[in-house]
Amino acid sequence: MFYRPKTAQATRISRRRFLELGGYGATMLGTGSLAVGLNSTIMSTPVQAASSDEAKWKQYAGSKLTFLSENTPPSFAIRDNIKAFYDLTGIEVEILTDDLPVVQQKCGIDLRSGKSDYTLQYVQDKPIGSPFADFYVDLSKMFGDETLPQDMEGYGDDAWFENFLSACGRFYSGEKIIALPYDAAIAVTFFRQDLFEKHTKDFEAEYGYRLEYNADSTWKNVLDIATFFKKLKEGGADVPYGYAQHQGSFAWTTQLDIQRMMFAHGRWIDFNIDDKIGSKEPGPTNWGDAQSVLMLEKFKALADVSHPDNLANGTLELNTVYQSGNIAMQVQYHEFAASVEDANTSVAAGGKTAYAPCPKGEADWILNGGPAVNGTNCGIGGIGINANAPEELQRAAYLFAIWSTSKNIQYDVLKGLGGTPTRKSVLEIPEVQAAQQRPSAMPNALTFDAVYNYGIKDPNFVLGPKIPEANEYHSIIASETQRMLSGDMSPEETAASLKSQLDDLNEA
Amino acid sequence: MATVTIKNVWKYYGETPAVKDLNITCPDGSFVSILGPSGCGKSSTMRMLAGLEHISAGDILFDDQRVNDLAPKDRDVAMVFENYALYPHKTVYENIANPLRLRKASEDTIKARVTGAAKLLEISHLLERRPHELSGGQKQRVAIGRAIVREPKLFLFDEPIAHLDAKLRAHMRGEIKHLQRSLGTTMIYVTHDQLEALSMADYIAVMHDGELQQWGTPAEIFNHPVNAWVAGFVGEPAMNFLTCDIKGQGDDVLLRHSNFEIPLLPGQVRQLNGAAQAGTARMGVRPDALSISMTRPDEAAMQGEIFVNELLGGDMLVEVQLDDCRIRVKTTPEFEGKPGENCFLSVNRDKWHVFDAGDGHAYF
Amino acid sequence: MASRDVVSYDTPLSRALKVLAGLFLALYLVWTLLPFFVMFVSSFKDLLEAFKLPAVGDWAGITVFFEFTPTFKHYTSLFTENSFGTYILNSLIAAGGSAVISVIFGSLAAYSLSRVDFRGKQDLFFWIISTRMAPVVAVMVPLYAIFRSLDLVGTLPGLILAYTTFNLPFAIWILKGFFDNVPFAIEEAQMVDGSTRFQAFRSILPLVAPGIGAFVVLCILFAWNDFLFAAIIGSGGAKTLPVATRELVQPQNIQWGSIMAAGVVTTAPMMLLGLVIRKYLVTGLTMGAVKE
Amino acid sequence: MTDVSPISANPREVAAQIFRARAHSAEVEARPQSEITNKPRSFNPPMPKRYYYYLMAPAIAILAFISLYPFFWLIVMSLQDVDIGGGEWVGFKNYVKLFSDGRFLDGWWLLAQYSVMCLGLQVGLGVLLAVVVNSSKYEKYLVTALLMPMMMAPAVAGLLWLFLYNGTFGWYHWILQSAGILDNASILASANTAMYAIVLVDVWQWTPLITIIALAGLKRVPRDQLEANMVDGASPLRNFFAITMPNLYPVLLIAVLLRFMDNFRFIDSVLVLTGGGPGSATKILPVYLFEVAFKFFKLGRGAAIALTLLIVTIILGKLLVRVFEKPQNEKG
Repeated sequence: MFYRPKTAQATRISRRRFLELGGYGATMLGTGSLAVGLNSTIMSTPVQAASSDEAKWKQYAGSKLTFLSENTPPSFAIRDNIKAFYDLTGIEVEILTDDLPVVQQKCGIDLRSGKSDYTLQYVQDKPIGSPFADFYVDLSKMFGDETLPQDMEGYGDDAWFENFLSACGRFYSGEKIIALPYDAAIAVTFFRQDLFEKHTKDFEAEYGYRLEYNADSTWKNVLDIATFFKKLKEGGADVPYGYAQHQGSFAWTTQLDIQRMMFAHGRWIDFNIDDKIGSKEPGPTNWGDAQSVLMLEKFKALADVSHPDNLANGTLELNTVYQSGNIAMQVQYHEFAASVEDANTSVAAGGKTAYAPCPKGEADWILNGGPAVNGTNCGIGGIGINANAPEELQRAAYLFAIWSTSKNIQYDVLKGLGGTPTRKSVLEIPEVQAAQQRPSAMPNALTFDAVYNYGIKDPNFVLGPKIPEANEYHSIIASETQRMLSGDMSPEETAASLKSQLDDLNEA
Repeated sequence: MATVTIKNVWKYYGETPAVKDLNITCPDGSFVSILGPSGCGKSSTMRMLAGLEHISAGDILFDDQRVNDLAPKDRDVAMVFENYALYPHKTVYENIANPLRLRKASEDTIKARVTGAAKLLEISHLLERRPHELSGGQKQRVAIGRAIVREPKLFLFDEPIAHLDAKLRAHMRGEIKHLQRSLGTTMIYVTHDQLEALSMADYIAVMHDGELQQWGTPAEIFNHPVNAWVAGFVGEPAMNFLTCDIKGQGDDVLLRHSNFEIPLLPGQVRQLNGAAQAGTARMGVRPDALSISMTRPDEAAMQGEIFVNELLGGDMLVEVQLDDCRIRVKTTPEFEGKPGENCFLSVNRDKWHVFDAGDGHAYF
Repeated sequence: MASRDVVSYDTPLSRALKVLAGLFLALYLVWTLLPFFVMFVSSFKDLLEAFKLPAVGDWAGITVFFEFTPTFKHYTSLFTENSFGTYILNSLIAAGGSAVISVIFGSLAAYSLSRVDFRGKQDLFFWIISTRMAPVVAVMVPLYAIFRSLDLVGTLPGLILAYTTFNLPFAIWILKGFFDNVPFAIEEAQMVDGSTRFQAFRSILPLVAPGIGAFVVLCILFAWNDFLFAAIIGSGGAKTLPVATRELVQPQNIQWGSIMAAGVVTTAPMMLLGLVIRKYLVTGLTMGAVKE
Repeated sequence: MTDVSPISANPREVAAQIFRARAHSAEVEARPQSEITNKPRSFNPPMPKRYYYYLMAPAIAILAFISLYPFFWLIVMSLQDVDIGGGEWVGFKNYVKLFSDGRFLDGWWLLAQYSVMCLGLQVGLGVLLAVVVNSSKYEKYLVTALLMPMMMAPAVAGLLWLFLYNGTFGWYHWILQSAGILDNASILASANTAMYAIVLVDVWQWTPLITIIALAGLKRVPRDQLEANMVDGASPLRNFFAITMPNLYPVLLIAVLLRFMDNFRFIDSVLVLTGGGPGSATKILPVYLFEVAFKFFKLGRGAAIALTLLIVTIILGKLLVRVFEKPQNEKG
């Protein structure tokens, strides 16, 4: 602890912390030595552009970094593999994982108070990227820096799946890249093909078409299916409900839930801004127009025939409902496939579940013009670097950022705990190709057709408003929508209330 | 108004008997005092009368009605508690009115009765106050007011004036007695203070260790205690006891002590009835049945040494060392003996008592 | 001498009331204890077993609850896959540290407040107690900002200090009441006997020691059970049990078995402590207003 | 409360024993009882006052640092549009905006509803339970069993009830459904019932507090008052309302105020159970404050909300302290 190597440039050791405490009279606690510092340490060995790759990777050997991430599979998988990074660079990385709301809280606090306890952060596109975009390092300046190692595939839009880099890396300007795609959750439709087959005759007799679900199925079909199952169930049949929404307490998944339907119908979005880049001044919202009112009506109609616990089930709980066999269909983030396909935790495993893109817009329900699309949204988790950190620390962090998003690591993660490749090249690996068919060694891969061939492609892909007030925006949307679903407000009132609150929020 | 009969009543708390086979009959309209030291079972008896304790065995009758299983509210008794038990959140008026309200008396009746009772007790000016604004004596009157407002069959007073100062206590004794006389209601009055019992009651029941020791008028209790315990408990200053030999000498029977030999009166010899001949007995004599002088008045006088003099206002109490025991004598303040001086005591044999040395019962 | 209870007589009404009271008590006990039972049993169930429910209205189907093969894996996973060992230690240090600090400084202050009069004492006293009553969230906002600038966030000393915000005023308030009940005459007598002021103070310690011990335990209880401070101030380096339990709600699967097991681990020690200081609980939980 | 109770009596008794053991007690005992007070007589203090201040100083300093200093910060922040690092002065804008903020006003309204419901149920059930338990032979064991919920961390209690309420596998959900109380949806899933759900958890956890407080109160109802009233002609039921309840009011008032403030203080279980939803059906003010401060990072607005919450709490606290002190004034 007292040995300090000569190469140490800036240290943020617990002793300084200790002295500071002392200065404030807190030393009387006598427990200063217990301080569990989230310290990062930096040590560097300067390198030249001409140095070997190995030397470039090793230039910060002996340093220590902290990465605050969401508790998702990639983070756990990378934590399991962290020794590989240490062997490569000599840098120790502590990976802390938390619930997304907690991560968001901690990042916000760290960034806005000018600290850099967490050098590396999980930049979830809207909850974290939108409000805090200005606090992250512009990575594009490091791309091509010859004193740093670089990924062979590069970092251009081509290297990643469509839209991924923009989603998590570009905020309010096309030039800066603040994060590299690290993790992604893309909405797809999970449905019980076994149950659909079983009831298709009855369904056809009533609705005139087969009980099937595919890329052309529309939100109206979903409404029909949900209505059908609900009726069956209320007639006493032993069937699950047909559908359920994500209207529990996770505000932004609640917002995403309604956004999919809105966007499917004429690509409706909240503000007239560039959806990919966002805007700090989004101006007046589109809520309150006829299209939005109609969508709210339909959303409410769908809720009324959905699982009765709609308003208590967040994304996680919803998946539990599906796993336990209580709904026949859900629009869910593809990464949940692994848990659905696990026979130990799910009754929907073993080929009972099929995966397809999100529902399409119903042509009759489009009032504003525009196409009917398979409106699909996602959460793209980027890895970004805290701009409050000293430059050398930023450079060391960069090493981890490119390593953790490289093709091989992504493949390892996919094999390990599941996860989502963000680099196109990963999908080309033969094992990954094979896993897209049953029986699959990587259950998440079963969704890849829906994810990569439909969901993330334009025109289906919607990101949602990147605005600085994203979090309050989510909260407002969630609570007003839920109030409507509880019957407190009509769709018109809801749309009007959203309009006034959002315009007030953005001071538009 | 009622005759109260307590028949073979027992009270147990768990395994411990508090009242043992008690038999008392209180005549209608009488003022009966239950007297005894704390723990003698007198309060338990009263609480059984009120219905605040179940009766373990035996019967209690009001007139001819067996009340064992009646709740207090159905017994038509009124009780004054040692700590007054006033309702602190109610005014004096409401405190007194409470029993009437609970019996759904009309508002007019209540008003008339409460003001009447208040007038009788001279607390009319206090009616709007709350208990915490009252002095001890005033609280006590309110408690009595609450009892008398209703004209019950039976009054139960549980050491009602024990917490008052001496002067007020003396005053209240008179008042309570007067009150009972004028209302004519049977009253049972529990006290540990023999002076209260002697001065107020028509009859006294002396209790000790859960057992009735003696039942009688105050004069009977004072002059003819049935045993040494009653004799010792009743009377202030307390009776002197001396252990003596009984010795026959011709026709006489002598009470012999190391210090003296005194013959019994002839009637007393008969009362002794030979039972304790030639044995030991306890002689009891009240301090006012002795006289003291500095010169020997006669042969039978006892000789002792003055230990201490206590002046009690109009009387003087002299404690005399008599061989190995001390005896107290009441005399006048004019007595001039000094501690350490020799003195002589003579006893008024009409007023002495002899108790059995074993069970302590009185021969006379 | 008198019976324990005020006398009651048998009437049809009193019999009916007795039956009703027994029924109410039984129902209430079921409602209050059932959650513990479910928690305990569920901590030994596999996920799908925990999901089994009888059909609605099928009261006989209640036996499903007991159809499972007990597994201890949730408990082991708490300590292998999660670092519950560390969290227990964090909880212990944070709660214990703040309790000890609060009671030491609290008893000194309480003793002084009890023994000396000065102008503004009532106001000082009210300020102390209002500190304890302030809504946690309201206090958190500025406290966070301050702790932040002192680098106390995410550290155990930070958490200890945060817990002290509610434990210290609590200790002062309640111990003052305690010292108030120790007659000053004892100390005077000691001093008359020739002891020094400090020795005199020491002489009353045996009188208050059991109480002080109990309030250390109560302070531990309050701190141990805290969630908000631990989530915000302790986030990161000083994760305590309630926060760790909450975080078992994972995005992929809500690990109900582990959550129930963690619930047992978090709750059981406090229940034992609660039993130990049972006598002082009422006094403590009512801020000394009610004594049992 | 006014009586010397066993706990407080304890030190006194021990003290009394010590007295008796001491030979020199004559001087002390000769003093009338009322003079054996807890305070030094004002003349001739046995220790210079400043030593007392020295003893107080550390605690006061710590408290000042963690309570007074933050309080001023809070005021400053509430007048700013503030980031954690600093902010710009905006005067009373934060306050002005609050009164057009429906969520703020709703938050107060919901908090009031929540508190009143919790307290109503807790007091009703708690007193009833205390009466029943008080007349039971097994009082000691019953109280121990009843105390259990209070020992549980509110956040853990929230999780436990989340599990029990779950519409898919929750046993309480099943019981409610089977008993016909709930139709289909989980109790947390409807804006109409979610409030009851969080109230029930609070009731589950904190009714025992009211019970033990009431139990302590019951033990101190003067027996002779009860008996006097019985002799006066009251039935047991009548006696309960006429004597027992009035004697319980002071302790119950304390219990109510304490719980009121705790409902302001603790939102752990609500955060875990509903996070304020569905919609904003359970977004009681502290939950909204938490959201504003730690989700939206509007620390200025958060500070303003926090101050309103603090002011109400302080008023309640004043009331409580007054109740605390009242019995002593009225004594005798």
